[in-house]
Amino acid sequence: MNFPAKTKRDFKVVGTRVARPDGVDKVTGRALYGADFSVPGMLVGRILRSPHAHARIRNIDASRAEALAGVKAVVTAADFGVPEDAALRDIQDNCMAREKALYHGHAVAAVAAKDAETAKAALKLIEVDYEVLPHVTDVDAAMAADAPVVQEGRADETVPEGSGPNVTMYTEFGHGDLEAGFAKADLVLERSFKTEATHQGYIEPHACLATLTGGRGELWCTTQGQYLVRELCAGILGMEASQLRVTASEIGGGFGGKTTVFIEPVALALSRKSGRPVKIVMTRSEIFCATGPTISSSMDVKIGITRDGRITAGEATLRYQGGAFPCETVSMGAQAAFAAYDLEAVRTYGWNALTNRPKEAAYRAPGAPVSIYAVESVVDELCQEFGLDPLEIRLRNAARDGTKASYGPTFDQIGLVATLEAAKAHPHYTAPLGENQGRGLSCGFWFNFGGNTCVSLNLNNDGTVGITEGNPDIGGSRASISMMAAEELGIPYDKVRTVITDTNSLGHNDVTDGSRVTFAVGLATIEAARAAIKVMCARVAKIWGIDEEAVVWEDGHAKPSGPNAGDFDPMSIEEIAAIASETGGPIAGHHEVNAEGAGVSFGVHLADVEVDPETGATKVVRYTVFQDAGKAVHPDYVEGQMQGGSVQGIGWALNEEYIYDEDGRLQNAGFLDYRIPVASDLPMIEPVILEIPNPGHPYGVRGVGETSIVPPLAALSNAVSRAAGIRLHELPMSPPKILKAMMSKG
Amino acid sequence: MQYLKPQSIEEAADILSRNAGKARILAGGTDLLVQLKSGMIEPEMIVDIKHLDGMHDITEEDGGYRVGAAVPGIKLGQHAGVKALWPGVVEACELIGSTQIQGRCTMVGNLCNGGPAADSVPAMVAADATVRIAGPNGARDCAVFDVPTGPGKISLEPGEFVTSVFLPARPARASDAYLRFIPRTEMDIAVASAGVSLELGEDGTITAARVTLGAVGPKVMLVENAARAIIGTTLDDDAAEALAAACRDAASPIDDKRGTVEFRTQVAGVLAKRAARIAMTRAGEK
Amino acid sequence: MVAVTLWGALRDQADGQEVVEVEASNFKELLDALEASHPGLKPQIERGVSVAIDGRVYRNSWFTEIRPDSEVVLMPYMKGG
Amino acid sequence: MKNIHVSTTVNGDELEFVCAPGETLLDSLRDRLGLKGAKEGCGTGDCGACTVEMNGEIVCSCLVLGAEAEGADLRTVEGMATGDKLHALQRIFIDEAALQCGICTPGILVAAQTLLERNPDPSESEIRYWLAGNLCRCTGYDKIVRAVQSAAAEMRGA
Repeated sequence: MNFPAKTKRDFKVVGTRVARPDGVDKVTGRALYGADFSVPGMLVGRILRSPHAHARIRNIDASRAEALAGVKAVVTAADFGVPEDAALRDIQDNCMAREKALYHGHAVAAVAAKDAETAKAALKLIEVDYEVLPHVTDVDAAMAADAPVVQEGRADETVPEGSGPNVTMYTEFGHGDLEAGFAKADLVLERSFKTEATHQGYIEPHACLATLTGGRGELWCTTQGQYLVRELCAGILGMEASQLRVTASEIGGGFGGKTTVFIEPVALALSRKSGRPVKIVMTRSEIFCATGPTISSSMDVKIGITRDGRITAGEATLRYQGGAFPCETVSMGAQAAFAAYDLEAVRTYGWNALTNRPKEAAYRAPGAPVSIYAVESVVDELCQEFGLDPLEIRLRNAARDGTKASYGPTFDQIGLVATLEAAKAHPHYTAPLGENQGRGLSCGFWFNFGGNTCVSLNLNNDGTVGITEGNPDIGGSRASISMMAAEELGIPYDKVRTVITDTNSLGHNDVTDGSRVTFAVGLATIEAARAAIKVMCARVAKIWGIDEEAVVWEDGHAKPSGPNAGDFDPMSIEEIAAIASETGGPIAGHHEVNAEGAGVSFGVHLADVEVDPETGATKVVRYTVFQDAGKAVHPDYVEGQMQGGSVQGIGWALNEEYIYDEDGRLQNAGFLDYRIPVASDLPMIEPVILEIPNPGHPYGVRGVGETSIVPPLAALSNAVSRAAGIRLHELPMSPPKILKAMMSKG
Repeated sequence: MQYLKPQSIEEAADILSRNAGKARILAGGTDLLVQLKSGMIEPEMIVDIKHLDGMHDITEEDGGYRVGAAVPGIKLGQHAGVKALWPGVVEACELIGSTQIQGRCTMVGNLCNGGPAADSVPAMVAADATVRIAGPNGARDCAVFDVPTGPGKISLEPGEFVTSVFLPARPARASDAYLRFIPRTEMDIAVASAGVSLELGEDGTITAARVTLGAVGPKVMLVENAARAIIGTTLDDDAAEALAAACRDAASPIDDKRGTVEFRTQVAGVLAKRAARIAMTRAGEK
Repeated sequence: MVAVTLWGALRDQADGQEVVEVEASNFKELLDALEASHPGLKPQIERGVSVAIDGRVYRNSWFTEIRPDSEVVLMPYMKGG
Repeated sequence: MKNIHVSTTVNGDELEFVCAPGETLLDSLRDRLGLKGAKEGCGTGDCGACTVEMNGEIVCSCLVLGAEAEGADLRTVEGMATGDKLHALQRIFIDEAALQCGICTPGILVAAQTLLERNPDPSESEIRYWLAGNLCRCTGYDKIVRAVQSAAAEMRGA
């Protein structure tokens, strides 16, 4: 689809900063999140988790737990079937360990009891006979030929013979003659990097309330996609989709982490067994141990540059681990690594290895932050070696319209150069720095997706409009959807109300992920509005006794298309709605689409940091984000995505990490020691939105949600390097690492 | 589990001594509830002492201040008198947790939890503070330094509990300071910390000092060599460096998720040096 | 005929070729033709592939038109956060 | 003794409830009194989503026993608006997009309300440190800090 004509229109509603429709509920405490819903007769579900990183489950004896007064059901893997589909089987096995506990915190059994105290007591009565096995949590160790085997036989056909037993996939991207490219360089740098796993860190715990009796199920849960939850749960429990209705609660953050299931199938199984509604709410410690953090990595990057700053070739080898189940995130990391550059010769190689860690879930631009961090660090180091301006060098080598992307296709309209130019022109770039301060720069990239979307738009009798859509609103999307409907219909924003519905009320909607909602749901909303407009114009044509084509829609009114069409007073949407019954019945529009053509997005971040020379503590003192957002439908929420993603990236760069001990147990499963940034850690995050229209959307919208987490990792590493005179090649750059590097430099 | 609200200190001591190991004191509750929730402790009774006489009071005594066991951090910070006399103790207490935690947490709880990284403890030890302990045999006083004995361990006998902290009087030109290192700016447990209390003579040289370290050993450390390094000096660069070196020598930390031996040792010296400078400035301004 | 660029790891499954030519006028025909001419690609196609047509990425829409002169690049099926 | 009877004041209303001895105030508010505005994000006092005001000080209600509410004066997010009229903080949080997912919002609003009652003109740094115990993962705090500043200015009549 192409919508060139519409992208330059004058918008009336789109681009304004209206109040979000769910705002009042959320500031008064009325909004209902996952844990806020209860029903009479509800039981409390609790999950028993493996204390071991890797252990064969010889036997589970739950008889004493079942005998405890108040316990209504106990389930283990034996209460589930074995799905044929490997991906579904992995998701189920991650929810409840089958033969082996594959990581510390892996679920092995669950109970439903009359209250939390009883459930807790029951868990202690379940006897699990474990045979503890050797484990591996580090990605390099897991790649080795003699590593403890996490799962047998999970390598796909891409894995070369002779690879270690935990390697599940290999991939490779790129073009051109690397050898010739490196030969042209005046300097070739090769560096190795390591990054630790991070967690999305949403503040709302996973929570669900399940009822499954008589073969019919009702599930209330916090999720980024109720349709996916239905599909996965129905598959795992052997139900037909029609028999399970899933309603998404308000969602307290997801960032990719709520795009799968962890507790929902367990709650349904407990309900099926007990015949009662079952509520499960995860504790924070369970969330860290047993939901889906992102990958950890080990990477080698080699880049060649001429003395005057032309990058001649780039090569990267990425080794990711995504936990105890096969994970393909490295493939996205490998495609994204060099996306910001126009290169004659480029190659990326990606490997994934199994480890005794929880199954990775998506986290904002999955795979891209770490590979781009490694590339942007080496580019910066090359600039330092030759005394080149890091922004000029990026401009000089930037991917632009017509560049053959490092992952294959040729870019059409992209905004990287414009974004870099905006950074160059911004006062931040030339502002003076204080003592012990340094400035870092990094580019970032994300693909953005579209996907399956349904929107239903109904005209009410008073001329107001109701919209039903199926994507949980994480960051204000109900507002942007209402805005696009109002824009298209030519009516005020407050005449439109958007609700997010359950799985029974619309066709399949893909998950709220991949920065897709404003793009894809917006597109479907605009099409649904156009469908309704068509109906309204047809009704008016009948009233006026003229052809449908002779009626046009403008500013919320049907009008004759010109003098030849006849002399009629325009009819407003209210007037048309009021007589809908008389003119043929209720008026609605709907649209169902697999939206494609989301349009990639680039960002450039500038970070100033100050490093304490005696302690290695890093303070971010100034931060500016430049990002191509396409048309910014609601600028406040576009800025919010840019600021929020940046701060997640800052946390990743400085302090967030999964810390496992020698026994493979997670040491920091709480917000005390998994250190996400707090308000006092940060300066204001200045957002600069660039609006380079996406030709694939009627209003030029691009996804904006993910790109912003990508650049902070290298921007901060590059800034620290310039502030402290040392370069780290690992994340997070926690103070002990920085101080050690400074001290060994002397 | 039972929730008990004894009506007197004697009754509380009686409950505690009859239920040794089964009863836990609730004052601020910020550690107790976390331990309860995680299943780390499973007491049969919780003994709430907040409402007992004097628990919420800050009173002048012999030129110093007696601070009740249930006085939360935020109240200490609002007390102009304590703040003027022992600013380092107050700033240490105010570093315990967030604003929300400040509304509940107490110095006594911080001390009796036995954590080697407790923020208020090095500052109290630098201040040579004492605690008053109630027990089945009546009250006794004890130096704060002697309360913790190791990680999670304290010297109190069964049935005993702390009812107040006493911060002593001090001469005119004297002050204190406390600094800790955390990776973020708030919300973390100290990776290393240092308290310094000092007194200045007429000529501006240091006549007395106490230097303490936290989070670099199984319990708070009183580093006498560090104090010696600055007594008789004006805290010139050499003296400050000697103080830092003495602290590094004394530190015997462990490697864990919060920091390395190397980092903690180095930073303990840096913090002691910086805290000494702050205390020096404060004392000089008096 | 459409020239389809394969990503590196697929080349081993397609006799080492970087670009393969197949007869196809849309995404579905492309997949079918690739499976028929290079059976080694089947496992990856089953796991999921996207296709970039003239620079724009399509995740799975079968009837997306491909013109003979289109730039066609195969990509792994991707997910976001 | 099994459950404990508690008489307390919540948002100006005298209320009574019964709670278990080890039950947190957060659970009592949510499950006994039906006030679900305070959220449990961590249960260990590290996230601030459960923030309420108790006798004039903000606390993490997950670190207070329900039994301790006896005789206390509590304020929660549900008490901030007057009838249909939102508190300035609430209104400005919506107008300035200071929330995305909204799960941290009730705790932040309660904490900010107490701050502004005590300090009508806090600096950016004072706001950031006061709110350091309220984790937000969506916004990067920028718009939250600005909204508190705007509300402070409006409340001062500036």
